Amino acid sequence: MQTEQVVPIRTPESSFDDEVVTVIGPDGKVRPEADPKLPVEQVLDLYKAMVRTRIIDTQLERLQRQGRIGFHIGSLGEEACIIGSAAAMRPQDWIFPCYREFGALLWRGFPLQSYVDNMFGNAEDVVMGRQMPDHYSGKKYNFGSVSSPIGTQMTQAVGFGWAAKKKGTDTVVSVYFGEGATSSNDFHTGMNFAGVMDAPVIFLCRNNRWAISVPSEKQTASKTFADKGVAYGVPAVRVDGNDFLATYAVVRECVEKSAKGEGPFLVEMLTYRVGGHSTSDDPRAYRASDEVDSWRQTDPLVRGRKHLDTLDAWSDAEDEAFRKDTEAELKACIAAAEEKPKPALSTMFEGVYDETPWHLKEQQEQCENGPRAKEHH
Amino acid sequence: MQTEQVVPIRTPESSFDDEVVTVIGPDGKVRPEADPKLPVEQVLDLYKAMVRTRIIDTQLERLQRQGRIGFHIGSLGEEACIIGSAAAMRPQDWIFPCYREFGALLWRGFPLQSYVDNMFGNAEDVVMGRQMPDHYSGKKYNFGSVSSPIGTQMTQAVGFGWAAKKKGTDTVVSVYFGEGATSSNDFHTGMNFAGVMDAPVIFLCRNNRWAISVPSEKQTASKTFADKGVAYGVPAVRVDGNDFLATYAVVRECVEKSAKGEGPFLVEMLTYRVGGHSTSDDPRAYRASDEVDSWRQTDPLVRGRKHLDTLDAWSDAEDEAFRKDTEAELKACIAAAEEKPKPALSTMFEGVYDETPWHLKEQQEQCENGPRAKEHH
Amino acid sequence: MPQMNLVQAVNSALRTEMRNDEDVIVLGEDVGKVGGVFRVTQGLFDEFGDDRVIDTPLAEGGIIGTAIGMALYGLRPVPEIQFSDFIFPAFDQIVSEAAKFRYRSGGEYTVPMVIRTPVGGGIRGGHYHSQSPESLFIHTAGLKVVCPSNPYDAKGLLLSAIRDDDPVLFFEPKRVYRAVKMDVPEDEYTIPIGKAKVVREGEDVTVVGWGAMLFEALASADEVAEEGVSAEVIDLRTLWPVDIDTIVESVKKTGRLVIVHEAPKACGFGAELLSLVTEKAFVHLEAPPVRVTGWDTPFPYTLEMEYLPLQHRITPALLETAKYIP
Amino acid sequence: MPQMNLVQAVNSALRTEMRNDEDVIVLGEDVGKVGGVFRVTQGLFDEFGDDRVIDTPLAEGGIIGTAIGMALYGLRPVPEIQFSDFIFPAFDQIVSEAAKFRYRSGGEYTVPMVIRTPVGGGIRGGHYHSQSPESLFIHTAGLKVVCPSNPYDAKGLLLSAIRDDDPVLFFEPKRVYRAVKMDVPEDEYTIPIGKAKVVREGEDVTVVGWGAMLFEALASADEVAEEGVSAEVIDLRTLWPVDIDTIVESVKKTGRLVIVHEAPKACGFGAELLSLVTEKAFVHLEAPPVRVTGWDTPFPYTLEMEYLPLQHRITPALLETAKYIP
Ligand SMILES: Cc1ncc(C[n+]2csc(CCOP(=O)(O)OP(=O)(O)O)c2C)c(N)n1
Ligand SMILES: Cc1ncc(C[n+]2csc(CCOP(=O)(O)OP(=O)(O)O)c2C)c(N)n1
Ligand SMILES: [Mg+2]
Ligand SMILES: [Mg+2]
Repeated sequence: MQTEQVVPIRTPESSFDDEVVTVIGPDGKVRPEADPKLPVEQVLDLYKAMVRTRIIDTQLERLQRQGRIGFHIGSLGEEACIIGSAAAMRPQDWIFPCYREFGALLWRGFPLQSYVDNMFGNAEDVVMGRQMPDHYSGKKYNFGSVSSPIGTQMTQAVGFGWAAKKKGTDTVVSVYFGEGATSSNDFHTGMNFAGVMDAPVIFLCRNNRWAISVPSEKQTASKTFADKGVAYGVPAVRVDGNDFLATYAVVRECVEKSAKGEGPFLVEMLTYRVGGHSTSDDPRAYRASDEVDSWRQTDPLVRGRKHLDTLDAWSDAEDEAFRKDTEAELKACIAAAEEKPKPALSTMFEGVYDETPWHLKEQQEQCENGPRAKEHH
Repeated sequence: MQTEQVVPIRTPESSFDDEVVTVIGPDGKVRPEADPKLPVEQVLDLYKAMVRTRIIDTQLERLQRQGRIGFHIGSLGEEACIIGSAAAMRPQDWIFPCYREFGALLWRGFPLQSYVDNMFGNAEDVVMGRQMPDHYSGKKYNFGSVSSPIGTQMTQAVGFGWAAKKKGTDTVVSVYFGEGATSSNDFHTGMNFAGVMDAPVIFLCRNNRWAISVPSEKQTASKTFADKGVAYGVPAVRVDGNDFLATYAVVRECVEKSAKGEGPFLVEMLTYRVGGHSTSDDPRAYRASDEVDSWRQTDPLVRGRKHLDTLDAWSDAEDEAFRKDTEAELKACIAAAEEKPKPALSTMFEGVYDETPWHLKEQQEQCENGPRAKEHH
Repeated sequence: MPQMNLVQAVNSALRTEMRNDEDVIVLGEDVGKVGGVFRVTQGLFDEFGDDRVIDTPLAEGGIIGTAIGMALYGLRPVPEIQFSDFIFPAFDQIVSEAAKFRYRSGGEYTVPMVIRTPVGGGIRGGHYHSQSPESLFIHTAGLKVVCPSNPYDAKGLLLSAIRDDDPVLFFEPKRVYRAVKMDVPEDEYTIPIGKAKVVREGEDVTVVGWGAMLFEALASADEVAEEGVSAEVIDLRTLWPVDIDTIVESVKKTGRLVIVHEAPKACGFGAELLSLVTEKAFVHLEAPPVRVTGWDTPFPYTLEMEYLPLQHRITPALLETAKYIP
Repeated sequence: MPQMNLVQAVNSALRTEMRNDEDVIVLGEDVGKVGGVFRVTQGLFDEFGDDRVIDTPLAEGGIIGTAIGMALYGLRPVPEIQFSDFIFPAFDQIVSEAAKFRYRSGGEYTVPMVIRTPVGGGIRGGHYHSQSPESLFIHTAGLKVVCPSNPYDAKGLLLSAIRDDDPVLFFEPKRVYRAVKMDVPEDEYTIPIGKAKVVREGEDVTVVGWGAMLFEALASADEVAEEGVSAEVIDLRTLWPVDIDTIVESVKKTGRLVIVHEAPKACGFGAELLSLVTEKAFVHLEAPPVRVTGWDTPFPYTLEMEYLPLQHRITPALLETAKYIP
């Protein structure tokens, strides 16, 4: 038996590994080819949204350390890809979140007070304190519902987008997930169904290099995450996720194409999770501080600020004032949220079904007529 | 807002769509470049195994129509890719089956009588009549266990192959599945884990164009099934699955590479399901007969026979005699299997766990001391 | 009135509601051109087209996940899982997502979706074409679970299920699919979710069953009648939320209870029924309630008739329970 | 003897058995360098290397599927599912494959595998970091289910589980992880699977619990003792196959039964326990057995202490049951 003959087994080649869309250069100047050429006020709005996100993250982390809220999962270092992609969606479009995109939620107009109420799980929390902090729902803002199980939002976004298209709208749906989530069942079925059903869905992969303690190299042997589009016939693109204009431009182009029926798309947004996975995590146990330091150099806010300088659109004093105002606004929201009562006992039993069935009524009665629990200990 | 700029969104290109390894030409002659150059006796063995598989399929389908067995799932038209790939595995290698590869099981030396006993689910069935026909298990033959849920064998094969490698062996594992199964969760996780774990596993995709009534074009929007390797960094190749020498050559090369630590591989074997999905299915309800007819032209047995003619290795008389002998052998096995009793009642309760726990002993007692059921009605 | 079997009745319900409401979408493996492996969706593809009757790729998680997305948008998807044994790849989407969406979103999002799937044994299906996983879904808050035993109920319950604003698991007893024919109106009618039916009145012992086992329970009731035992037979129809009043009322009368189901005994729905009745009617119980169920083994092939809780096992349970002297 | 908490005891069991048997492999999300999100596998990566302590991609089905493959080969994998709420993407591999492998292959293949996973609430985890899905696995023939309440039992049971030739679900009560310290031998010892423990003897009422709720049951037993009620407390330790003899024996003595678990009531394991006791000790029951459980809702966040069946709910149940007059 001999097998010296040549059989064309292909070690797959990447179509993507050296092409990453960038707009803002290190000097803050734009590469005109890919520049979305947004009006200055809009650039400023995007920048301010990133700053606001950063401020909120910083404060909530502090609150958690003080034991005033139970949990927070933030977006330190990932603000550009979140705000840039959210801003690229048109008002009629929908956003299906992962758990790290409160910046997108607020961009959509969700009131800061409501968001903070969610962090406290109080009586005015839109989800009635039923879920952990950062597990909000924003239907009025064309924004989905956060759940913890990784990936599930992807197939849902596909069904939603397909439905919108069948109803004759030009609605596009974007769906966020981390690079770790590409290993999930729902990435596979979501991408595959999207490809087969021609769904107007933009898969937004935040490749922040880490899935809790697992680095992206251990997540998959594919050359890039964008390459995964090939398996589903879904066009893909890689973008500098720390560049809000590049992210905006790329996602906007996908939106316009999807709206014309040319979707779905997969966008790999290259960024970095500068903080811990969440307030429950201490990343010093598994990654080198110089890696983090080198990523701090690429801070999307610093880059954004440099760009504003090239536009002469924003002064240090304005920046200072904006930060102060935002902090004050947030402080007021926190103070208000902290004052609000817990959700009523009845909210635990209602809303499991449209109409509460007998067994839950019975249990509610038992609970309400029984003794109260001690507080958390 | 303008977005006329060019963003390099890639519509994925296929690395595979016009390259399919073939060895035996329409005239039966081999293309020497890819020819595995097997000794004539071995070529003959492969051919005979294909013929035997065909004969068994034909007979079992008849038995099922007569109501003598409950079910059969055959490989009509797919014999070349099943036998060619099975033969390419070395004795120390393992095969994890889907449900259509009894030909591979028999190639491995599993006794025909045992296989037929499995078809009857009788007392001598290796799985004790606990599963449907064609759900056998062949551990002594380095052969896995058939279950119905699509795809599950793939991740299992990866764990098994990884374990074998860690134990210092050069064992390679091949795992069969249909092109429909590429949509399953386990294809995704199996391929991804194989890529990350460098497992010596050969993923054998029988692309027979149909998943029950769903044609392969509706299964995925990827250009080919081989292209899916890209998503996992797994090298891939497409082969003419109706050409037993081509399949042998390709899989053999993968085996040799995998044994050296260069696996995993994905092999797309292009073939066609000439029969119904199983004896429960009538494909005339969903596909055109001329499609089937045109595939009959590519019958792997006819092609194999033509190749033997070029070798002058096999006469019509020999062919006839071999078919007669096989039919007689099978007939005897069927007669014997039909005579055998059902599995004992106790086999229903034993073997759920290593040691039967109290509740099953109690249930066994209840059952054995209670009245017997009527037969199937 | 036309005679229909259960396959035809379900088909008729789907067709009726698809004509009424263009938001009703059928999707699943092989549901399109070929009309499903049991032919339940036959003809729908031709009438409603491939936009409303969708052959999906082979991925149950994808079927349910996209159906949830459709429901979130406002459609009323009716996904089919080819066999309920193959529902497990979709388990996460069902229990983590569909079941919890309304609650977790503070009522913003709802998932009006009916998961249709054949259930149960007796068709030579072995391990993976015979199981009855209802108790897993009953344990999951937020889901409703329905299992009709006959064509008439099937149509009326399916119409209710599709119009229901919560996710419903709709289990179709495949052994009954073509075994029973009865009058079923062409027109629409509904049977309320959550209401059981006393299908035979009796005095001495209550039998609770559903799906294919209902017929076995009825046959046993006939059989024990010859021995002077009068059995009251209840067809649950809706498993969850269960119609506890009908059961408790009956047990208060008979003092005795036998529960029949195909699923394995341990943590099967029988345990819940037995417990509820014990909690609510303890003083009325004159005999220990009994469960006649599938054994706690995987579902076997050759011996499936010995596995199932058929008449030959129900009858002695009825007799013993009815004659039990406390 | 060193004092260990439950995290340390499980870690000690893993370390012990990995030193004994090089076929023991730990795999899961974040189990490697960082030692798991609860730090249960801390230090194993450094001692045994990345061949035996494997950080996997984020796919529970892949973790369990590859672990099954390893077990088929002859290894003894101990996969970790980060939270038992995230076990559902692996549900198909567990219930369709691991549970049925021995049976369906006529005993040719076995799956000696221990799925370790934190379970339960009380740590502000809300819907998806608090659930107790044990009954789903008890319903699945072929699986064993273990849930220790304390560090000593955890180590002994985990060593038994790893040496067991069947797949075991090993639920670790995360509320107990660091809450309790006790003497735990450095050396190896085993506690047999299938044996419950009477942790407090009593005469008037039997309380069955496990995991974190065991401590609540004990606290209630103390509380009711002040009112003159003597409660016998049983720590199940192994949920399935359950040690029914110990429970029945106790109920024969007390005539009264209270079952406590965190999971929702409907089709929870409490229903099975209640049913088994009713079947086996009906004539000894002097009061209706009672279940004190999580409510039939998704697990809430802010109100979780009102959701859980804590001391404040167990105590009244014990008093009522003990004082019930038939
Ligand atoms: C099904 C499931 N498994 C595990 C987890 C626990 N978990 C939460 S986030 C996370 C890592 C996610 O990484 P990635 O997808 O890259 O997103 P990132 O956190 O980096 O934004 C894990 C393992 C989960 N939430 N769901
Ligand atoms: C999880 C699961 N879903 C559905 C089925 C029903 N089913 C059995 S075979 C099959 C089609 C498989 O097609 P393919 O993978 O192409 O293999 P082929 O039958 O063509 O060899 C389906 C849908 C199943 N067995 N398992
Ligand atoms: Mg990440
Ligand atoms: Mg196929």
